[in-house]
Amino acid sequence: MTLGKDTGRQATAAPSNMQAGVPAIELRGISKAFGPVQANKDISIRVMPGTIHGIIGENGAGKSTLMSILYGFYRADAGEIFINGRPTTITDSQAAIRAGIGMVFQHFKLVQNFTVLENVILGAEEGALLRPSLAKARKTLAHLAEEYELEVDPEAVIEALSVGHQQRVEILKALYRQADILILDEPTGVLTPDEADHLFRILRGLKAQGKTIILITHKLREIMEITDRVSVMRRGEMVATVTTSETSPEALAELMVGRKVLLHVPKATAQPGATVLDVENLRVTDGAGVARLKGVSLKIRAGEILGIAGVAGNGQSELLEVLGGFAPGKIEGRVSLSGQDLVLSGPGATGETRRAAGIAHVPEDRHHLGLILDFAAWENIAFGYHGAPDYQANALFMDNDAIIRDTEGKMARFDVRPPNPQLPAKSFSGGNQQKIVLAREIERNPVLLLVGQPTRGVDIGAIEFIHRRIVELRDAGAAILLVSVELEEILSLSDRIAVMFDGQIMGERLPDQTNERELGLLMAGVATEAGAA
Amino acid sequence: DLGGKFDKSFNEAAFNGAEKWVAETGGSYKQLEMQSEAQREQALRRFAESGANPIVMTGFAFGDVLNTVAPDYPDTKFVIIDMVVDQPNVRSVVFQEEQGSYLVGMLAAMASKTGTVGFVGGMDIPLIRKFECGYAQGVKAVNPEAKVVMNMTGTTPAAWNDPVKGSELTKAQIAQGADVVYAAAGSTGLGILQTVADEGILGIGVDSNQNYMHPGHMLTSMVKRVDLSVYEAFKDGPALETGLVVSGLKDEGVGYALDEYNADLITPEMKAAVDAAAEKIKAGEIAVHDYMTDNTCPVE
Amino acid sequence: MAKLPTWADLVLVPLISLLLAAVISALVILAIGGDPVEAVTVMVDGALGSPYGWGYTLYYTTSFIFTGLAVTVAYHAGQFNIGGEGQAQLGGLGVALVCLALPWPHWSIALLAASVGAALFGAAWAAIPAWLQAKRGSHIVITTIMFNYIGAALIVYMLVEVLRPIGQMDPASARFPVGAKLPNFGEIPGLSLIFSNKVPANVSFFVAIAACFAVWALLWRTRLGYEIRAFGKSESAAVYAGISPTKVIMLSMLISGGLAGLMAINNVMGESERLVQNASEGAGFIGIAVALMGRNHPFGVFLAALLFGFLYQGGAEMGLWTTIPIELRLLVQGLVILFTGALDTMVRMMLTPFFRTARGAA
Amino acid sequence: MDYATLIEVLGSTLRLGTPLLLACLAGLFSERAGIFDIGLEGKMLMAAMASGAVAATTGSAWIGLGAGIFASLLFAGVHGLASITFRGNQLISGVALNFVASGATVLIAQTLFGQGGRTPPLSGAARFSPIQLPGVETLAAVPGFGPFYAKVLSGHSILVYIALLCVPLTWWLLYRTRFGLRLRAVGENPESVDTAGVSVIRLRYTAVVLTGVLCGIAGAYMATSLQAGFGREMTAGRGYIALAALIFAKWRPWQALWATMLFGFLQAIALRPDVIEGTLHMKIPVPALDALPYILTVIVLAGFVGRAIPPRAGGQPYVKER
Ligand SMILES: Nc1ncnc2c1ncn2[C@@H]1O[C@H](COP(=O)(O)OP(=O)(O)OP(=O)(O)O)[C@@H](O)[C@H]1O
Ligand SMILES: Nc1ncnc2c1ncn2[C@@H]1O[C@H](COP(=O)(O)OP(=O)(O)OP(=O)(O)O)[C@@H](O)[C@H]1O
Ligand SMILES: [Mg+2]
Ligand SMILES: [Mg+2]
Repeated sequence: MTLGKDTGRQATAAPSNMQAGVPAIELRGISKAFGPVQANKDISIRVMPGTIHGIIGENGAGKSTLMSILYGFYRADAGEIFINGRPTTITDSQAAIRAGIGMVFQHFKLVQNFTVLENVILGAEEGALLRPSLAKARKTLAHLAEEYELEVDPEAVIEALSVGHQQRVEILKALYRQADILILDEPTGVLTPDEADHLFRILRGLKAQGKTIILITHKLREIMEITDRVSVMRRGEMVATVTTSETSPEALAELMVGRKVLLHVPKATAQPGATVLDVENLRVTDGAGVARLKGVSLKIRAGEILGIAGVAGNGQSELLEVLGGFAPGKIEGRVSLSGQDLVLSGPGATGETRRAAGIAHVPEDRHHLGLILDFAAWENIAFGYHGAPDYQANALFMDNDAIIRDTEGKMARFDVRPPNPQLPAKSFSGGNQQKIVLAREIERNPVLLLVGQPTRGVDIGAIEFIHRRIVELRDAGAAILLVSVELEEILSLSDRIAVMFDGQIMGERLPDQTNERELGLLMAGVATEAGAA
Repeated sequence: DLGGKFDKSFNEAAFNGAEKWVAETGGSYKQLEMQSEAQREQALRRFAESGANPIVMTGFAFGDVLNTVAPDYPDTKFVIIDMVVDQPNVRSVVFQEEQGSYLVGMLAAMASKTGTVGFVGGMDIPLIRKFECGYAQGVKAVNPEAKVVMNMTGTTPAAWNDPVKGSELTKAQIAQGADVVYAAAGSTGLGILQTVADEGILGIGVDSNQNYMHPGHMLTSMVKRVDLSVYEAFKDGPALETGLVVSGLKDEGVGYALDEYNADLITPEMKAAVDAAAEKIKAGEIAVHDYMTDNTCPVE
Repeated sequence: MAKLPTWADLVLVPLISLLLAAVISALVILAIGGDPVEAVTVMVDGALGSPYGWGYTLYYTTSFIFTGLAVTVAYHAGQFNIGGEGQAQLGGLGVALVCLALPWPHWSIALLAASVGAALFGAAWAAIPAWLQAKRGSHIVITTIMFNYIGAALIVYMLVEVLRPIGQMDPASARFPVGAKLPNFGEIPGLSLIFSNKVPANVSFFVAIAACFAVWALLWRTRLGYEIRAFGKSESAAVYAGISPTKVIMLSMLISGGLAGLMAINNVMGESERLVQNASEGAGFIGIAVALMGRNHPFGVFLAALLFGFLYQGGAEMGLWTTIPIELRLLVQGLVILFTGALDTMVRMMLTPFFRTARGAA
Repeated sequence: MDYATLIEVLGSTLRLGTPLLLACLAGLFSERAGIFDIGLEGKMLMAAMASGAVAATTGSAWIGLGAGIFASLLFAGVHGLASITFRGNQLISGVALNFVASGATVLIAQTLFGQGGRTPPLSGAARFSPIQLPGVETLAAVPGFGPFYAKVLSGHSILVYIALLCVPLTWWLLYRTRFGLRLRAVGENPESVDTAGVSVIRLRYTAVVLTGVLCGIAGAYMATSLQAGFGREMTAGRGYIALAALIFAKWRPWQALWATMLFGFLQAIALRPDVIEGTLHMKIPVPALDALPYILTVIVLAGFVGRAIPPRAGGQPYVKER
């Protein structure tokens, strides 16, 4: 099956290889370091042609790095690549494209103000003039659309397309370059369940045409659903490759995390008190006019953890931002804290006023929100609380010594290593960075704590520590709103669970009366009968 | 002044005067060009500090700083050209440019075929108005019907050094019918006279004899013997007499230039008429009004 | 790319950059038939060899401290203020208006009032670009450049049409009243033993030193300084922490503009004692070089300002006593900015292998 | 303002607008590729000096033009090195190069000719002389259009017509060719270009080279056409006005033509306060006219007349690895 003329790439037709049992892709001993971070360590993998091969691993395990090396976007420090049995040096993306590899990145690489057509032909033009290239691409796209359910308006401008459609453009780009090997990096992270289903149909169609597909994800469900074989990565290493039909989600999860899953946080039953947070019919429309929250209502009582589960991008971030006092866009609805209405927009809605009201916030993204990476640890401990009376020497100056002393105490209590207040935040590891944020937000005994992805990119030891601290704060009587994409975390920490989908609360469950399957359905926007119960 | 040493006009004249003195006496002198207004005082003090004597400065813009610097160096003699500074150790040299301008105005009127002549000045200050007024008087003396088109390049010292603007203004004047243009604008004049030559009309230079620049297109130049003043100052040395020196037609401090480059353009009749007028001015029979006495001009 | 030790980053990188600029300048001097050794000798002698030379060097230093601090404050807020030149010019207008307004009884009162005038006018000139950046996202680099030109035009207008005394030809204001005359180094008890009263360095030098301390305290000891630095490092994080972008951009730029404007007490009030056109002579731009060389720290700014003061006075002397044109100063200034501000990665890359071997050997 | 005066002013507009147009298109290539270039001014200045000097020594305007382009390319190369290869701050690099140009031009010209940083006046073949468009004589008589054709369109140097031709050429290159597509893409999202297997670095250097060439022509025009020789600081901020025009034009070629001609017109009438006074019946201070292009630019930047959205990747060096 060929589309258009063959541009003389190295790969020959896939079927012959399939019979010969030559892997479409083979990586041997790939290593890659980013400064101190060893993102890939001596990784080897074989992918047979005409199969869908899954790669799973936690955040930061090195999946994207590995695939970027295969695509020539990064250069490996060591290792070899074989394509269809032939040793291939992939120095840049051009070489990868010639070798028949196409890649759909986690963050799309599209030119926002170009049309679909322009994006598709970029780098694969027919000649020096655009007109013939565009004409050819238009025809080819029509073919592809028919063949693989990949319909997009070729004249549409990218920024006007939905995320799902943008992804299709990325796939089209790869197919237009006659890729036989297609790599998709976390394609469903940004998709609605409908869109994800559609994507999987496309992938099955591609597979049927003999294409080799590598699918990166950390969603076990998807792996089980669509892949033929699956490789597991952990902390830069490839820990196992198994046939999907011969494994189970539990086994994969254990491989992925390197221990028995479902860490049980020792936790007493909640003793909820009075309602602290009361959110009524909250609506947020962002600057581009897209509705992000579509009437969210929820309540949290003192001494209670409400977990919000959901696929990333369904409004959880916006909820945290509104409550944290820094959401852009138009905000409607009512939010009250211990009976006092909060100002939702305008100059009264800032991180400063929220903190004054007793709301602490451990943000989802510690690098872009929670910390100033270039600031010393002590300066980060004051971050957001730099106006606090105990940090002031007098009306004019801050009391830096007092902050440093406070930091030393916090570092000791939270076991931050190394316990050096003068070290810039960027030289701490992820787990220790998170502890600095947590120490700052928890130790002021907030009425309400907002926590987003508390253990993203954090090692196991630190996870346990962080979880324990959150539960302790609950037991001390704080109301806690926990947002996490990790269902296990939600299940083990929460006293109640609300599932968000498309800017709405799909339903509330109690952790001991539900399971991952049911929550997964809710997260996919499918209401279950249990909702009535 | 800010027009730059090689403006082929005012500053170059001063430079030439100094060079002449060097050539004749083998003496040495230091020179400095101003790049900005704020540097004047430092430069002046630096020269005084280094023991230079006398110190000659060209251009009215030194007036104010000289007033403050001169008293600090009572043993140093200063010479300022184009400005009166009333200090015991300062010689002020001013020229009766209206007289020379009157003469070139007459020549312009006589050479003009269209009856319209132009004047492009540098910075819009009374000094340049004085040029213009003398010029206009000369033009009207020959042809009362003649039209004088007048433009100033700007209001700041940058106007001495804007050939592009000079060129554009000249083009505009040509469009209004001018076929002789008098450039009294420092380095800006380079642009003016270049355009004059490009467009095939006649130009009049200023301060130095600029006739050689575009032979055939230079009607004449209104020479102002700044070089002589500088030369004399240097020759007199530290012993020079201070006070006000007014230089005009009488002592040949101003005049019009006639040389091999413009000989073909000045007919004997023209020369006779102008020379006669010059005599009359010297004799006081023709009084050329000096704009700076009352900031008005009798002719438009 | 391996990281350099902090001290190397702070000290070595600017020094190497300076060295590179010096080497290139020396080559240029050779190419134009000059003698680099003679040039340096004349510069050192003219700028540092006599109290007279020091009087000018410190005079320039004073101006450069103000404009360097101005760039520094804005830099910490993540704003690149190229408008120091225009703000300094406007500061001059403020000084002139204040000084000419009253027959000031004593210089100290006049200085106080003129400082307020200078800072206010300078700040006002920074205010519009700052507001446009904060509220409308207009790129502050472009707007401040535009305001330099608009400012220059405004000064011309004021000098030609408003401030020029009747009968005066050059576009300049009248002389300030004697009561507004700042004591120069020759008139300050103690210093007068060294300096003659003909030097332009004046009391505003001490104001500049005070400004260094004030800026240091502001940036590293006050809440506003903390907010400025946090915002400059990460806008998104600053917003999370409740820091208002509008407030930080506005205040940092107003302070920056005020500091640039303040330099007018040195050149306009302290030296020329009247407002002339282009009074700041490019000092606003030199502030960029000074801030970059000084690594955006007030102490570094002080040292860099001293260096540029030397370069300016020495350059003037060089232009006077050698055949090398004074424009060499501009070249050096440009090269320093280029190497410290744009080619710093190159300089670091040059240094890295050195440190690697040094560490490997140890 | 009568028709004859208008014609006169429009002629000036074209002459004064040409260097702005060339510099503006120069900036367009650079910024469309994601490289901010504040150094247009410096490149023009260098080119003006080099072309003035070389035209004076060789007596050929064309060789002068070549020298101008070469000098401008040299500076463009340094800017490229700083902002592409060494990922430095593009704004600072531009500012720095402007200072270097200010100093270097005078130093070199003074060393070569000893005329106070000026190059000797050019005449004859050392300058680009005006050329008459065909049919001027016959058409000049046509009322209305005739004078316009003869006095506004005709009678400029070849460089003016080259500049005008550059507008459709740029448009065509940008929107109709593979190179243009990639250039626009690299300024919006360099990753998209990189992952498509096209070298970001090569594209950006190409853009910087085009910028150098156009600035070179602009500078040469100043010294060998508009003027007869180089004078210190002769570009007088035109590089910045071109930058302003580029924003005004929202980074598009045809709009760049109109914007630069508007600014050229403002410069032309600023030369003629008498005309303005006659037309508006009030005196407008010349400084106000001088400041007008800058004020207009600020208004545009403020987004009061439509938003000016620069290329998205503008000013950021392309770094693959965090
Ligand atoms: N360009 C880069 N520069 C520096 N470090 C990087 C870079 N890209 C990735 N890393 C680091 O390399 C490690 C592996 O990252 P990678 O993106 O490959 O992980 P991942 O498995 O794809 O994670 P995720 O599920 O979050 O996408 C992480 O520690 C990350 O911080
Ligand atoms: N995106 C990033 N930007 C800057 N530095 C980073 C980034 N990601 C990781 N680092 C730094 O790289 C180093 C390793 O980070 P990483 O999060 O992988 O640590 P870790 O080994 O997982 O530690 P921990 O077990 O505490 O999570 C740390 O110094 C960290 O600060
Ligand atoms: Mg990834
Ligand atoms: Mg980690």
